[in-house]
Amino acid sequence: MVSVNELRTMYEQMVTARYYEERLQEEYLVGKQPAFDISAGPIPGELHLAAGHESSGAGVCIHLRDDDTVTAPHRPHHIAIAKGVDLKKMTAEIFGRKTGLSKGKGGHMHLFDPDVNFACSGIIAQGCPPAVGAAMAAKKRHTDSVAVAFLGDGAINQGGFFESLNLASVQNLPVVFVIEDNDWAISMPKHRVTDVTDGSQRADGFTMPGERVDSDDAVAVYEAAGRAIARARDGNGPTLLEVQVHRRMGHFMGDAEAYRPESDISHSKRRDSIERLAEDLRAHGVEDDEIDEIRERAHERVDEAIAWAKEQPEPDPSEAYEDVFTNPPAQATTDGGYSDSGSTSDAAADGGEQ
Amino acid sequence: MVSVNELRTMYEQMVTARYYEERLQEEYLVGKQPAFDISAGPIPGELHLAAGHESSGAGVCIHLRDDDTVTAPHRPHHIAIAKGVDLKKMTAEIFGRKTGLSKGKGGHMHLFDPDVNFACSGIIAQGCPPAVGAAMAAKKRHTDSVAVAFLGDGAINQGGFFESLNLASVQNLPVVFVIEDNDWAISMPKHRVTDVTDGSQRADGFTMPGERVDSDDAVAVYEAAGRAIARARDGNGPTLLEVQVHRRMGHFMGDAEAYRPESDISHSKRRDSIERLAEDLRAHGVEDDEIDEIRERAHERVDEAIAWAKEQPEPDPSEAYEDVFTNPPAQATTDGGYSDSGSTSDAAADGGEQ
Amino acid sequence: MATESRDVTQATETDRELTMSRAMVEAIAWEMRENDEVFYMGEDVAEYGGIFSSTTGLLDEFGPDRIMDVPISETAFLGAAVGAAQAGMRPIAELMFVDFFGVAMDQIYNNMAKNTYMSGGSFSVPMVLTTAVGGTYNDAGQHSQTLYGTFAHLPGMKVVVPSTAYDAKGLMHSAIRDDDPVVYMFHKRLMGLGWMPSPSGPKTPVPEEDYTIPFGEADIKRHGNDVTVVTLGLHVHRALDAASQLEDDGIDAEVIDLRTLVPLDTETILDSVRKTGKLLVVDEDYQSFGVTGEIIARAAEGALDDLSEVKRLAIPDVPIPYARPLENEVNPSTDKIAAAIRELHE
Amino acid sequence: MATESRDVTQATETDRELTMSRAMVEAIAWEMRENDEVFYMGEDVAEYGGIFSSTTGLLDEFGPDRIMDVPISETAFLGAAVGAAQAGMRPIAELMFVDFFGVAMDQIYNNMAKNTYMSGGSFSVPMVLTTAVGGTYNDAGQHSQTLYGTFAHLPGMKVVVPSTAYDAKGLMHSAIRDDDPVVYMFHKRLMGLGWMPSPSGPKTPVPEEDYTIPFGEADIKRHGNDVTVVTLGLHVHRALDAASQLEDDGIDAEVIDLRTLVPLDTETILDSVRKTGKLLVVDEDYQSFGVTGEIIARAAEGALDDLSEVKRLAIPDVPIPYARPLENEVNPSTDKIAAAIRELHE
Ligand SMILES: Cc1ncc(C[n+]2csc(CCOP(=O)(O)OP(=O)(O)O)c2C)c(N)n1
Ligand SMILES: Cc1ncc(C[n+]2csc(CCOP(=O)(O)OP(=O)(O)O)c2C)c(N)n1
Ligand SMILES: [Mg+2]
Ligand SMILES: [Mg+2]
Repeated sequence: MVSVNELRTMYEQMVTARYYEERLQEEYLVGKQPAFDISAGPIPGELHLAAGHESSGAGVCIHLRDDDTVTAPHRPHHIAIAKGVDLKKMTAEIFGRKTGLSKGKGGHMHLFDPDVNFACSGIIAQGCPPAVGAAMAAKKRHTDSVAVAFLGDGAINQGGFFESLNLASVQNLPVVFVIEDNDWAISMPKHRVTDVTDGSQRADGFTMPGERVDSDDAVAVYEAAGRAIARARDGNGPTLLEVQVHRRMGHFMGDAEAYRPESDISHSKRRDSIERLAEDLRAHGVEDDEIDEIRERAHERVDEAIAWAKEQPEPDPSEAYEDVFTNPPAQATTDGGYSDSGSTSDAAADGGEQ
Repeated sequence: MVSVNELRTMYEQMVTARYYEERLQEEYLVGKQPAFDISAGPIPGELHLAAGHESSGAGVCIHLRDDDTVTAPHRPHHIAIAKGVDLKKMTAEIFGRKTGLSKGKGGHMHLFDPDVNFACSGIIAQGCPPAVGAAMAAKKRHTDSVAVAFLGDGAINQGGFFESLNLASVQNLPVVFVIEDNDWAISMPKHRVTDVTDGSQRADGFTMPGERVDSDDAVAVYEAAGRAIARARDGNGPTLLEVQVHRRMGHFMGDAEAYRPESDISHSKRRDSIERLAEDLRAHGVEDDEIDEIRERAHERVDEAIAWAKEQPEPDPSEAYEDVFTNPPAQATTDGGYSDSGSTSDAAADGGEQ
Repeated sequence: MATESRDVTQATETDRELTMSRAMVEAIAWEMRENDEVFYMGEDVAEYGGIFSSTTGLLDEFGPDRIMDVPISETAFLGAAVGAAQAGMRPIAELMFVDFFGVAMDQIYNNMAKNTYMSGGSFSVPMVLTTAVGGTYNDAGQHSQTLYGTFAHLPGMKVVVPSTAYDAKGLMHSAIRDDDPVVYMFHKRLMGLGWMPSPSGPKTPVPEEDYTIPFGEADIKRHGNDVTVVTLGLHVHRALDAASQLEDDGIDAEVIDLRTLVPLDTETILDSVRKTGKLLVVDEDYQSFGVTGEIIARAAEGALDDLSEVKRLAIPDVPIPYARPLENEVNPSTDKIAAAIRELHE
Repeated sequence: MATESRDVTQATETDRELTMSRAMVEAIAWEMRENDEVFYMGEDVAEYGGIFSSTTGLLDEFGPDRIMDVPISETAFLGAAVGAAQAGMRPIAELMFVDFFGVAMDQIYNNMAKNTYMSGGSFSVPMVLTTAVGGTYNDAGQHSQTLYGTFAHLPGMKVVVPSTAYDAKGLMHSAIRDDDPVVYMFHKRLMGLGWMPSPSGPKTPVPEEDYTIPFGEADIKRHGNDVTVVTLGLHVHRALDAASQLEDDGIDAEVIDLRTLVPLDTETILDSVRKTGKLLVVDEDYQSFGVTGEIIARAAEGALDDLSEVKRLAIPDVPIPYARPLENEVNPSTDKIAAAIRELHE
């Protein structure tokens, strides 16, 4: 049974994630208006926001410890926040700063925090095998750590996902696969590309339980995830868990969603898990004042992180040559063709029409 | 219901395949005894024989026309024979001759016969996607051709297999996937690497029927395959069919099978589908004489093909530079570093100890 | 064997200017009208029209059977393209970003590229693999590569890299009509996307009618006598800009656009190097064991005595970093090209 | 920065000769005894002992948890190695034939090779990817490649190619102890398998104790003054044989064994080329856009004035054919190497 404290924690993580992304959205659009230029502004590149996915990250990660591993896909913020990734360093990374998690080398699809064993990959389903590997390590070391791989509904058609299910199952590894089903893979509706209606049915082709739960009810997510993670931690093997979530926004920033029926967009934006969880809190006797306070604290933390990140220095161009190896060869692999700094932005020069 | 003529055909194909491989085995060992050297003799390289798999090839392919496509894995002879691949040219290919199916470029894992739409790949499960593509072509062209992809039990853990199931299923394509389950993937017993006991269970994770049948009963294979292929031909989509076969020999020639329990080896060599099918023929009123005659005709055809192949010329070294492209660039891509012929075998020189 | 030298603006009898994306799509549409066996499949190529506008408008004309969205199963659908091509169709299959090749490389190089040879020519694989390449917009290490060298190294694929709308259209016609597998790598920054502004170079006049550009013919995009610059894709434009900058200083650089990596037009490179004696190779792929090394090696094999100096600029053997100052550092800039030409000229 | 020049037979204080396979296995066993975090996984590595004897006998000593057979799911198990390595273990994962890389390349190059950089160094990926390479036994186009250039081109992996038992052991110790991903490519023909006879070169004296060979140090396997031959793997032995043949004619070739492609020891190559002026690069990978181009380019960049002629021998941009006369034609033979050295010397 979920405790009121756990409800508070989930609520806090969910409002943190929602507000965090609202703020990122604002920052992302700086320098990209009126004409949208993906390479302009303080946050360039792709940005995938997860509004409507929050209870999946919170309801799963609340069961996890720092020594448990999580791998996330290209839409990672709500999961990272719920896993306890350092918010300031993560934000600095998204802003491409020197003090970011990856010193500005990774950006928003490549958040890595060894303190809480969190990693991302921008390649569909390719977080599954490393999660299986973390679970393998836990088993070999006889710890009770577990691993969780998050993926989208579009990812359940990718080879690496299936291979991971079998490997985890045949070796009875402590890993949970969490499908966030938002019904879309960019512009492709699920029914066009996926033969099953529920991704959890994929488990039927393996000796592994599959379960599906609705994200609107964060407590239901909490409970289903709790069962799956306990199963893994107790040495009883993997589970395929699916959370029906909602994509409240375009696939990435700048996606006009011309392909998407209006009704589907508005359906995704109806009353959602955050409001419902507030009600659950109230039902558990938590006062409105306290709920507001949680929310305000979350907002403050986000604003602080963003303010901090924006003050951070950019990496020096010379840092581009560092970190290819943990143990760099004594002798340079290459003279690098050039290694002087004195860089000039050519993105600006290329974008002559902007 | 199977007709007596169909039984005759299957029997003929099965004894052809069995005898063909017995003869190949003899030829393969020429120059490899007493010391086994994989690069010596008239048939160098790997050789994977399919004794114990025959009814799978025959029971499936009897339902196919020349315009239907078959892709086979590394253990292809019984399937190629059942599909009607030119036996002489196939044999010449295995002997590395100029008049072989691929002019000596492919060898036994790379048999290609456009006349009957047959192709192989030595990479596990990688015949599945091209079979799906052939089915896609048939559907787009509104023909009633079908495609069949054969694979081993070890291949049902490979990403490309799963992806193919979903693609075929969601697009309702006329394709049948046939798993030849011989319980082993080289030295790895199925239970160590595969979570399900029956590969046909993989279908449960998709919206596709799965069926399993025992190869000992060629008629049962015939019937199950008939249903699956009719289903595909009628536009009702893909099927996953599994045939329990037996690996009567090592994985490849030269495999001492030290890893394999004696009981399992002897089990695989017990009375098998060929003998049983002979009984079926007798039960259908076919006389022993005629059965012997079919067998002798098959043996003659094999002996002829092998004799023919051995008389064929080897390719000229200069042919190595041909066939990279159907439409070769006017200008050579490279000066080739060297392009003179005058080749000398270094395999012999390397093998100083042989 | 370069095509007749020409200014891009004189190349055609039309004033109609197209973006590279429109030019590509025009060629595809033309071929699809001519030949029922041509179809296009990929992720988000139907309603979306391709993430980088590689199929804009095609769904409306050709319908979902011929402009086909497919699951995120690159092994399955690229392998299906191989199967359909072996059955005689002429599929075009899109790998959304070249950076994703690793999930499907087996189908690409063990089946698509090799089946013609492995079948002794009894099967052909007439398909086009289209894919978006390149960085400059801070999309980091899994979405910003060109991987030119990776594809050019493995035999059996023709590899095409257009740099202008004119070339893009002619090369696309050639690619679809070719009986062999063609990897058609289009640089995102050159497509003329509303949301990723192109430099001015790639938008060129494009004839309405169909035309082909033969593979294996480099194009001298700028004639010069002092230094040979060999490059491709986006960096054709950066090299041309650098060359213009240097004009005032009396440095006259020749800029060769390879256009196809396989086949490679060695002759045009050698002719130029024999004239200038100085070679700069500029590439947006990783430096070592790739395009720059090959071009320099061919020059050394074919014109060593004429060669007085060689240099190269490429991604210096690091994954592509995200932050703007880092990516700008590793992706050869116009200024760095100009500086390198200047150094060679001294 | 070559290691001190030495005859292979003088390198060690022992007379014990081992095959390359035994030497590799000895290093693995030693590291596994020292460090519980080291484990080995792959197909047929347990009871079978590795198709090419890469793990012979290890199951008996270490049991199935540490010498682990895995499903034919290269994406899953190579990616699992990445995950286990990021968790601090030191997995060794075997890709049975390098030719299969295409089914798992995404895990290899987008995760294994890049995660250190993409995490700004906060994660390390201390794993070894072992894989069998090479032809000469007529196994055709999907089982006979080396793909040296393909791996060396993509940044983030160290790439090791031993040619002798002595080197194989020292390089394996270094690989397992290294905090970065190492691709360890062993040539089947050099392993000393009963069923695929090796030439005599790779079997060398090997010390009982552990020792490391640093990455990035080429080994001059034969000193000479007339022509520099740069090569690796099997072709070290072919080049040495060719050099011996030429001795009688008074041609004195220097044979450099690269031993590691990443990092690459440019200095040793340049020193040699400055001395001889003549460079032959011999490689069992595809010729264009690969190893031979890179070596020639580095020589041209660093020693152009000393270079009087360059040549290369490699697989001439065709898939590896099956039939003996065809494979022999494309895989550089001792005779062709000798002829090329002779031509350079003229
Ligand atoms: C192997 C691979 N193919 C394609 C892509 C491009 N891509 C990025 S996100 C995406 C859609 C993913 O959909 P889904 O898994 O449902 O996640 P969602 O975006 O809906 O959260 C695609 C196709 C990729 N990153 N990797
Ligand atoms: C992707 C890939 N991985 C590994 C191999 C090596 N290999 C060849 S056959 C084989 C075993 C296949 O077992 P199975 O699919 O059951 O077929 P069988 O040999 O039993 O007929 C393996 C691992 C390969 N060819 N391709
Ligand atoms: Mg989705
Ligand atoms: Mg099997």
